[in-house]
Amino acid sequence: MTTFPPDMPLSNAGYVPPGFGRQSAGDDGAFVVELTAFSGPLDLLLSLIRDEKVDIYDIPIARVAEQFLRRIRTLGLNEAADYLEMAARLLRIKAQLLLPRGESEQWEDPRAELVRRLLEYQQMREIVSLMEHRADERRNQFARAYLPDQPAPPQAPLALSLSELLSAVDRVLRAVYEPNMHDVVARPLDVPAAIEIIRSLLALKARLQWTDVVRADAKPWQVLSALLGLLELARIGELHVAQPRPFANVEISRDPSDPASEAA
Amino acid sequence: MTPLAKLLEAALFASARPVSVEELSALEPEASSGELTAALDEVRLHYDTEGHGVELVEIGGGWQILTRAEYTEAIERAQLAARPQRLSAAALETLALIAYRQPIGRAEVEEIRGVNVGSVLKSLHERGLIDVVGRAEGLGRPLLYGTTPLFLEHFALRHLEELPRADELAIALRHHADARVDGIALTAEGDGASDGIQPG
Amino acid sequence: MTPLAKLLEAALFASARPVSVEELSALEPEASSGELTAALDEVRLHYDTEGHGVELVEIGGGWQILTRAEYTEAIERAQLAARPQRLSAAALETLALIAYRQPIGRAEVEEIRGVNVGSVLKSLHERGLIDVVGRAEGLGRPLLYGTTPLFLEHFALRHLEELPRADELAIALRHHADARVDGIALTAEGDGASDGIQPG
Repeated sequence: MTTFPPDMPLSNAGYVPPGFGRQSAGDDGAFVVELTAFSGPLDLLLSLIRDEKVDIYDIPIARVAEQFLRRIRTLGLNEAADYLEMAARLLRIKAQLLLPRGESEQWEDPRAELVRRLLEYQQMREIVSLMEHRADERRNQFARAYLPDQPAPPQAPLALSLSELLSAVDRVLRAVYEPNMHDVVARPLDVPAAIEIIRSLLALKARLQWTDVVRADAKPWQVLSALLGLLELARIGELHVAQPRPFANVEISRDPSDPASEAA
Repeated sequence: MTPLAKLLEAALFASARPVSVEELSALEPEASSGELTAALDEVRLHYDTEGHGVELVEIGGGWQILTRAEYTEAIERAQLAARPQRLSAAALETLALIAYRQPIGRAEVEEIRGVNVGSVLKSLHERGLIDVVGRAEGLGRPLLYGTTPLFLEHFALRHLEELPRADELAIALRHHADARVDGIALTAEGDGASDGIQPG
Repeated sequence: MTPLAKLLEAALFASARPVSVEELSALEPEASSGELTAALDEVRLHYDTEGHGVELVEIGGGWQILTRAEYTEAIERAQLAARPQRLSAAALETLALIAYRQPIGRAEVEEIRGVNVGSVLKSLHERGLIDVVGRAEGLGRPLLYGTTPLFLEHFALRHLEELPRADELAIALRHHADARVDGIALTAEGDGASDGIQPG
């Protein structure tokens, strides 16, 4: 159940459709308005949850995932990496919910992290509406616009010590010298490579964290490749994905049934 | 008005940005801080009671004279000044996170917003609403961002502490009736609060 | 003041240039030119008789509110005296890079710092701490920057070789342990991103 619908062009995950993120309706009218109605996948998801009138603490994932996929296709967002990543996440949760629970005491609801993220996102939206309100108030007042051309005043003495300069040198040079594996070339998903990376990491360590697999500054295509790779490996039973508590790092471990994990 | 109040008024008229109390006190080094506050009060009261088209407000870590909101439309219609463009939802969300979690790196913003924020950070930086305030430890020593005084100005805040604390949010929101969050349980309580965003 | 005089005051305050009577009439189409002139007179008189730091003057075919001349000197002095300026974290890191990597082009600085440094370079240049020292080979022959004699003077250095080598920095920094070295504190306040130099 973790496969994507065949018509979803995963290979273009880094591509953002033209018009996406535009601020005002252009010639294409309602379409653009619809697109910009959402500031990201969490926003779209929250709106779905509202429209479907479902309990945020008990999201019917199968239904919501299906709706989400349909909406991003209708909105032409199905090539935007951020939305695709959320789609993959929903499908992963759906798959996890289908797994047998085993002894229920240890069971962690796979939706927990998503709920946490939605609540956190919602809290941020509260702050945004508040800030928007204040910005609108301020926008309705003009500041003084005319400022006479003064001859450039002599500059105030500069407060800068040598140690401040040297610390700055230290900071920037460390940033330069530390290895930078940043890959700036946009490219389609590379799931086989991600699987290779995860396999070799798991050969080294019995347990991995999500952040071992995906660096904090990974490009969306890297995140997505790793995610799909993980899902595939979980599906064929090579590893086990779990989260100790909501919002914690995802833990990846060799499948308990895999004899290799006994040695670790 | 008293001579000190007149001097303050002149200085406030000469600036497009809020003027800090330090800068105002440099105008008249002899004046005590009590005298300064009294003179500011005098200007503010004069504007409020003598029927002026402008008012004195405390904002962005200083004081600023602004036109009264009721004249905005007429001024804009006469094309004598134009209101700035509103920030996009993406920009507002990013700013909200930076305001509450500063210093914060790009990765954390992206984690919470669920989208890439590279270009948003760039344009917020160009607009002077955020600045690089340091570097995180760790690989590549990623840049950390914080808000600027211009941010306070843009949102008519005197200081960052004026933003509601996370546990006050639901209450604060009720003051500004907003339809966006209806139908969904609010987040001020439950396990969300302890890790929730706090003003920085 | 009358409502029309208040509106005129707000409009004149918000306008970046002198405003003609015709333009002012667009503010209130109902008002006759006689009423407009009377309202302008009212503003002018109010400023002159109620003891204000500003005045209404006719200039370049229009009307404008200006700071009274007697205060301009004090205002300029105060802007200067307010506080010595500190470099923002952005300006400081850029200066550090230029000092250790000179001659260096803008593109290289931006690649390392990860943000646009145009305004920072401009303010460091205005400060006299850096200067253009040549042009690189290659497309567009970009400008190369280096530090100036004023830079050396500021740190009481005779020549650049007196700066510790990059690999000796840790030791050098220990000698300066008395100073604050956390990058974040350097920019906690000040003038924002638009300008690399800020009061501290």
